Amino acid sequence: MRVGTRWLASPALGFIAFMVGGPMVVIVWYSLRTRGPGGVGVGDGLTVDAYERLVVTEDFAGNVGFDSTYLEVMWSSILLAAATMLVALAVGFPTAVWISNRPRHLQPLLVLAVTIPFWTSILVRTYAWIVILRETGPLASGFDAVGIDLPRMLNTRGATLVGMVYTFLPFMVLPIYAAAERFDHRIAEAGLDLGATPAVVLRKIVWPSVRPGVVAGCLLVFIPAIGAFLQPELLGGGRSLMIANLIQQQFGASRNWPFGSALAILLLVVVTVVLVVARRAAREARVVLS
Amino acid sequence: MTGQADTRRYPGIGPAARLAFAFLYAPLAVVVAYSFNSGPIVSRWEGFSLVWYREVLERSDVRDAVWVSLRVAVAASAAGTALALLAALGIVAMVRRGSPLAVGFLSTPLLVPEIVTAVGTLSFFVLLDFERGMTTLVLAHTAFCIPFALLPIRARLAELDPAVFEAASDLGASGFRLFRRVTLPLLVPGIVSGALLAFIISLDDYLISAFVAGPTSTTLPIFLFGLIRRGASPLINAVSTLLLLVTVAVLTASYITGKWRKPK
Amino acid sequence: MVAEGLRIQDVSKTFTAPEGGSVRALDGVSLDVGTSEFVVLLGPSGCGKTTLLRAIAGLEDVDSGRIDLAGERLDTVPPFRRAVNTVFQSYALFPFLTVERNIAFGLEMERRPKAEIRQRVAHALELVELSGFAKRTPAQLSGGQQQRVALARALVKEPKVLLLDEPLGALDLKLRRQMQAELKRIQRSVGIAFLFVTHDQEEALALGDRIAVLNDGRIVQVGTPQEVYESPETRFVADFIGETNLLPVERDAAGTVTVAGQWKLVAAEIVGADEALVAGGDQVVLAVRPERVRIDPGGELRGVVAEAAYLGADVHVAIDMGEGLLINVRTDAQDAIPEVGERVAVRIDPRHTRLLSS
Amino acid sequence: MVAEGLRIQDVSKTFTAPEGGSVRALDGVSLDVGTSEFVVLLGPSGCGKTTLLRAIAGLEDVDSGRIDLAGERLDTVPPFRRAVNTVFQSYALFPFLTVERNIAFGLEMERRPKAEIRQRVAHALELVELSGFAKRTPAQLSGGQQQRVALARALVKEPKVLLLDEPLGALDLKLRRQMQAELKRIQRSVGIAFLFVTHDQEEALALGDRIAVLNDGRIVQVGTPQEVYESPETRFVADFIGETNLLPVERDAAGTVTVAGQWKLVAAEIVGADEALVAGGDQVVLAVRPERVRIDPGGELRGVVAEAAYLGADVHVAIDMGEGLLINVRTDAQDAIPEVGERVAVRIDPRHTRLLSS
Amino acid sequence: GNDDDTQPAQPAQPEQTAEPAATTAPSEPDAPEEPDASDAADGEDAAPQPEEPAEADEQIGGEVNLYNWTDYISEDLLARFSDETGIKVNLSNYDSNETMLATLAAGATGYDVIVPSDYIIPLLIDQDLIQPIDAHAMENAAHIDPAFLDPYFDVGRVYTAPYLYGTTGLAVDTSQVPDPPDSWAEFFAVPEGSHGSIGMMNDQVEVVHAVLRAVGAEPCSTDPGDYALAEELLDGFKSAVSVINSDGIIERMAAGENSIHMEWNGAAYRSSLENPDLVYVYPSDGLTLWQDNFAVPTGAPNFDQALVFINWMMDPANIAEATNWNAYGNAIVGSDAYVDTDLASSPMVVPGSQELSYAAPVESCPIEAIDLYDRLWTSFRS
Ligand SMILES: Nc1ncnc2c1ncn2[C@@H]1O[C@H](COP(=O)(O)OP(=O)(O)OP(=O)(O)O)[C@@H](O)[C@H]1O
Ligand SMILES: Nc1ncnc2c1ncn2[C@@H]1O[C@H](COP(=O)(O)OP(=O)(O)OP(=O)(O)O)[C@@H](O)[C@H]1O
Ligand SMILES: [Mg+2]
Ligand SMILES: [Mg+2]
Repeated sequence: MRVGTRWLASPALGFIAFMVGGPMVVIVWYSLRTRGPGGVGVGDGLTVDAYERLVVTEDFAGNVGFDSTYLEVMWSSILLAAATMLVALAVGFPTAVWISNRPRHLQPLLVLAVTIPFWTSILVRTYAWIVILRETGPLASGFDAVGIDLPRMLNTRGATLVGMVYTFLPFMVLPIYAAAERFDHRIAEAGLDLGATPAVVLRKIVWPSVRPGVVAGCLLVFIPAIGAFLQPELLGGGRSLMIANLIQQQFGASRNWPFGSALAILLLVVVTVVLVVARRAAREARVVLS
Repeated sequence: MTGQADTRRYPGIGPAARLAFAFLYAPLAVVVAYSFNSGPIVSRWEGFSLVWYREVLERSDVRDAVWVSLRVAVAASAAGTALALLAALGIVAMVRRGSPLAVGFLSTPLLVPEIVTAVGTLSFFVLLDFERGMTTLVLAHTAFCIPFALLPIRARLAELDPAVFEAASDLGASGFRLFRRVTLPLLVPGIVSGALLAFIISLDDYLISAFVAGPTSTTLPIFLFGLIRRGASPLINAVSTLLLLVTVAVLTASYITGKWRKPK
Repeated sequence: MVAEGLRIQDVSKTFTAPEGGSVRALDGVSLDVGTSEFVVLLGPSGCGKTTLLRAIAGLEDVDSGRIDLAGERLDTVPPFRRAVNTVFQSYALFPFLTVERNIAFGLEMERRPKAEIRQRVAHALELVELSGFAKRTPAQLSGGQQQRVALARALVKEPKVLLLDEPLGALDLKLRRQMQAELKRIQRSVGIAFLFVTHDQEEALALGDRIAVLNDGRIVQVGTPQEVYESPETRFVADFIGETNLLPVERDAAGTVTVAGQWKLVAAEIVGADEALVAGGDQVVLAVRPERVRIDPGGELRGVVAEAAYLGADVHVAIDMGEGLLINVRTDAQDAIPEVGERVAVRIDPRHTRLLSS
Repeated sequence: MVAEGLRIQDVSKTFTAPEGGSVRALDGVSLDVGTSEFVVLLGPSGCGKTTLLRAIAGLEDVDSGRIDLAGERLDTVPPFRRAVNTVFQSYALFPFLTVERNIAFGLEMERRPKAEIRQRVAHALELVELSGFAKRTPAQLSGGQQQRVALARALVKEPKVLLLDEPLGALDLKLRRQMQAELKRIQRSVGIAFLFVTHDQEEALALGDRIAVLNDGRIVQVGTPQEVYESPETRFVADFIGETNLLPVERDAAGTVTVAGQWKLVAAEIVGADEALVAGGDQVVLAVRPERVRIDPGGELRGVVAEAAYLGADVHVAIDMGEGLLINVRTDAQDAIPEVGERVAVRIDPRHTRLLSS
Repeated sequence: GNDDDTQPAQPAQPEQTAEPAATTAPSEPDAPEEPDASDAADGEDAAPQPEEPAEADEQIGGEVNLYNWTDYISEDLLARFSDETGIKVNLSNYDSNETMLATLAAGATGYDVIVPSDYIIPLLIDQDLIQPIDAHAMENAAHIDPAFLDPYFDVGRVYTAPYLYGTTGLAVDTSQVPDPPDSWAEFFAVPEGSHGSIGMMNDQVEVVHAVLRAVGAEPCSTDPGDYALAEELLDGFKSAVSVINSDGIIERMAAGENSIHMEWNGAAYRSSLENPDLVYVYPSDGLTLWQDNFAVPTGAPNFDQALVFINWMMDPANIAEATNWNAYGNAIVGSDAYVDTDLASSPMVVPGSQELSYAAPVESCPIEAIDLYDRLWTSFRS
């Protein structure tokens, strides 16, 4: 029985088509234009210069050739996102499973507890990490007090990762929890009963059962993480440029809107590829499970 | 039987989860603690004081930014949730192949990197000659509120017994009355959590806001970003702590009201 | 009488299955339900019982045929205006409303005056013996109580026909028995027609004034409980309702039937043996209920006890007649229980056998 | 024999309920199960059946008491090292593994050689007659097939005791009957002990070599099906297993018992009437099975037919003896079915009655 | 803790006609216009209320939309403006010239006053993004230091009026680097004691300017050879850097986390209040002198109010309050009288003439240079 007609979806579909489709068309359009006078905005001509700049350069010595500078930025963004995803998974998986094993009435509270940090601005949260990680911060002083000298933490890749994981962890925990909550713990008991040790149960029974949640969580972390820029800036010491910064830079100091648009499209393409690949993985997981 | 396993049996799960919670809350503790710092530099503790709270309450730019953010978040999460609610109902009525497409399409704001959206949206608004301000902020926020609101509403809809709607129809309810008397109350938990989620996301957005905000619409994240630029003072912590307090109060209230509404 | 009741004529409904292909859920179903009759729709899972109820309630459109209620066409009326109500298998109570408000819902939709609603709800609560539970929410009730709220919610609308889709399916045996008696009592006291769906044949026999047996979207037999149990018209009905021994037989031209190569009996002795069956070329089987087979040293059929299970009131014995043919016998537990492996003879009274095409 | 089998001694277990308060799920339970015995644990919902099985499997720790298997202490061993296996009510198959891999799981955990696993899995599949289904996933199987996979998965480990927690609970009646016979066959052929939980008394009677009746965490009676059905020791057992009329009686000093003020019989005639019950000050009731009550014009007890339901093989009649006392009678459907309202007399053979304290 | 955020609490100390100001370097001490006598007539406060326009004009009311760098003007100052003129100020913020340029170029409207830096102004003018306001003709334009009257980016002050100015140099913690570098060349050679603790701004233009100077090239060079040298220099330098971030410099320097940091002079001054070991270096091979200005975007909805605001801000007492708040110098002669003494006497805020000679405004680079900048910067950061 229908509680409505499918036309009810049209306002939302229309709105998204307008608010996502419109800007995307503009971005594509910009990427194919010449630069505006003085580099501000876009000009009237049509060109693929912007795409060419992605891979070809005239180096400082005047040689024209393949150049991977910009692609490397893309690549390091992907690597950072992947690392974030893996660490978030390592932390998020046990957390989600643990929550799903708490008494029923506590679970919603714990899920809420995972999301509460979200209610402070991402800036403030990231800034709090600066405070924690800096050499004069509580962590270092704490260890110092007991005679342990910690290496520098702030302005390292490690700090970037901490900030990234912190920001995206709830996106990992929530979908895995959703899957784990539906997980029938009796099959874990069946595993024990059949001679699997708890560690084996976790690996061979719980893990495959929550895999759709894991796939969803990984996507939800990976995709926004590719576009992250705040954490590498603030925590990583800004020494590794990320694709989002690079794009922003093109619309800002470098005054190359077409190139910025082209970079944006490169980013979109990467995301789309990831989604297509992951969709296949997600579908597999679904087939096995249903 | 409760069907619950004893997690003490899973090696490492408990400690790992506890660590994760410590990880999640350590920065919050720092934020709150340093909001009481009397000194002007966030990271240098100079003694306890409430000066920053006084300043939050006195400074009109802070108030304005909070006010703008709250208005945008309320409007965008309300609009986003309403659209998502209709969409969720519409998606249920779709033929099987249609629904994943629609869901996928409505999720695109999650999938397009923020910076791309930000730049694109600004250019798009300019092209359409929309004056930037509250309206453009709300429009842009509504777009990414929809997928977040859609998630819990659809989840709620999926776990409902469709026979309840049939029962209502069988008992003589139809059209808008069916929606108001049955559909809406049944979906309340999903709508509330969808709206809350959308609200948080809207409240926290920096990048898109920075691009589409107009002259009189500096949101809190934009304001905070500026403050941090200039050298963070515990003012930021005080603002955040106050917001956090409000949040926890709202969440607690909605949890309590949600509890008695919750079937089974 | 029929013009007053529910008349279903030649109703068909085909679904397109999600995987493609189509399912004929109802295939020319015709059925009359009198104004205060208790009719049970009985059939195996997937035979179309729910589909038929939903078609009557208007929750499903039919492809062809028509449905009339009290002489007026029903199938063109939208569900929320039909004078029939449904008790859903899952109860489908509104979880956010109290028991009272659940029951009042239908009357509020009719925009009845407040006072009338209050009074009718109170009456309905009394009928289902839940007066003390008016302020609870469904989650605070047991399964049986929820079931009764669902019943009251439908009854309070005073429908001409009440449709019940396996309303007792989720209850355990004891409670189920108790609710069966309760339902029967309520149906008698309100005097409206009940169309009751079940796949439990014992429930059907205990409740129905008449039973309509449905298979594969078709009604295969309609009759009183005795009629369908004692005189099944098809092999399907015989097998589906109660336990039955279906024994392959051979016929000769004279109309004599031989069972398991051991026992000959003339067709005239057999109750269900009409000309066509005896003469026809179809395969036929002889149906006999286990409780009508007696272990008796003078019996015509001989075999070996394959299994003997004590069931309290009676004993179930399976006797191997050779060539894979088992005859099930149900005897009183007071009789001696034969040992497994023992050679025994059984006697079947031809009056309790039926010849059915297989 | 006992040193070889499973011995449960004085096991207790208390849960703290989530709402606070505590539930004594097991209260000094002792039970022996022989090496190839089929013991059924029967009891109402919540009586502790599952808890006992889980305690044996090691999925729940006990508070006190001990459990031994083949003479060795079992309750201190972690679950994954106990030589017992469980067939769960929900089957608890691994949805992401094929049938074959499900069955192989336990052997893989033992790190058996591949060839051995292959061979034993094939054998187990044969045993449960699912050889053709090795490559399917559980979702592609019917309920009965899933149930058999669960059985095979546990059996392939060759446990000393197989624990089965209402394995047939989710199946429909026909399939259930069929699976009961199947289970019995398999148990005989593998020759290991089965401890089988059910709350269905008919199933218990049909399957068990012995039945242990559990109530409120305590074992109230253990015995063969005949013993518990024919000679229930408590009112609870009489009422729980099968249908029973529990008639209030008066006693006089001479030991004469009067039923419903109408029928006197001397205590010596009654099977379960020991000294204590006849003499004692407790309230006592006379228990008699409905199938042992006969409608007979010459009967000692007179009443009015309150209800008569045709159930196919037999007819259920409720006779109102006045003062709210109903006697249920089950008679053969071949006998004439009395009309509701008819005055009838019933006769009860004292040999089929028992006196029980109430 | 005397820092910017606490200063608004203590408004410009009114040392009326006290000392004849410290060295107001860029200005020739020619027209030391003392605050008008008329302000006494106001008599609202003990403090001088020195704005003639507000007084002369009747309150014109309305509002003005100010689009400014974040936290670059004090609330109290704006509040006072509103009190005196009846014009409500709506403030919104940006974090870089480029962001501001991008939003204006994208067509954003609604702003009445913006605060662009020097090099971005020609672009704004070229694109018709700002309109002439004839600042030179304003009542308070008389106070403008002549050195700021004909800047390269707006000769004759047609489009803009001056706000604050400063330099981008090096803050050095002498407790860690006892021998501070004198030039960019020495800085990029990694001075003793600074390895691994050098802080850079996250500012493509400033950093590339600096490294070009270090290799002896001019900012905005379009000669790829210069960039090859620069890249080589940066390759060696990279490992010495601990952070590239324009935010939080004050904190880091105050806490001693960075031994050397590229920093604006005003920020360096504020850091030095926390860390007395701090010195500010004016590199001898050249440093950027930047000037921020008021301008009015084309199509500003409240043109008149914008002019009132700009004129009001050129009043010596008013602009002095901005200097006190931000610790950057201003171009208004006579404001020294209202500026905190500590500030006025600090070489970090007010450079000596020797230092000032190294500093020069830098024009907006041509597109070709910008592309080279982008590539060098990207390679430095990845
Ligand atoms: N919405 C539908 N789409 C496709 N097929 C359907 C739909 N509803 C029912 N069917 C099919 O129609 C047939 C009849 O279904 P119906 O639900 O009426 O059976 P039923 O007799 O009520 O069975 P059960 O006892 O299991 O409830 C089944 O084969 C079913 O799969
Ligand atoms: N983990 C638990 N926490 C608290 N109480 C429990 C727990 N497990 C069981 N109980 C309680 O212990 C008692 C016995 O439960 P158990 O599951 O053994 O009953 P059962 O006989 O198997 O019932 P059923 O036939 O319904 O399965 C019940 O009252 C139950 O509520
Ligand atoms: Mg059905
Ligand atoms: Mg149980």
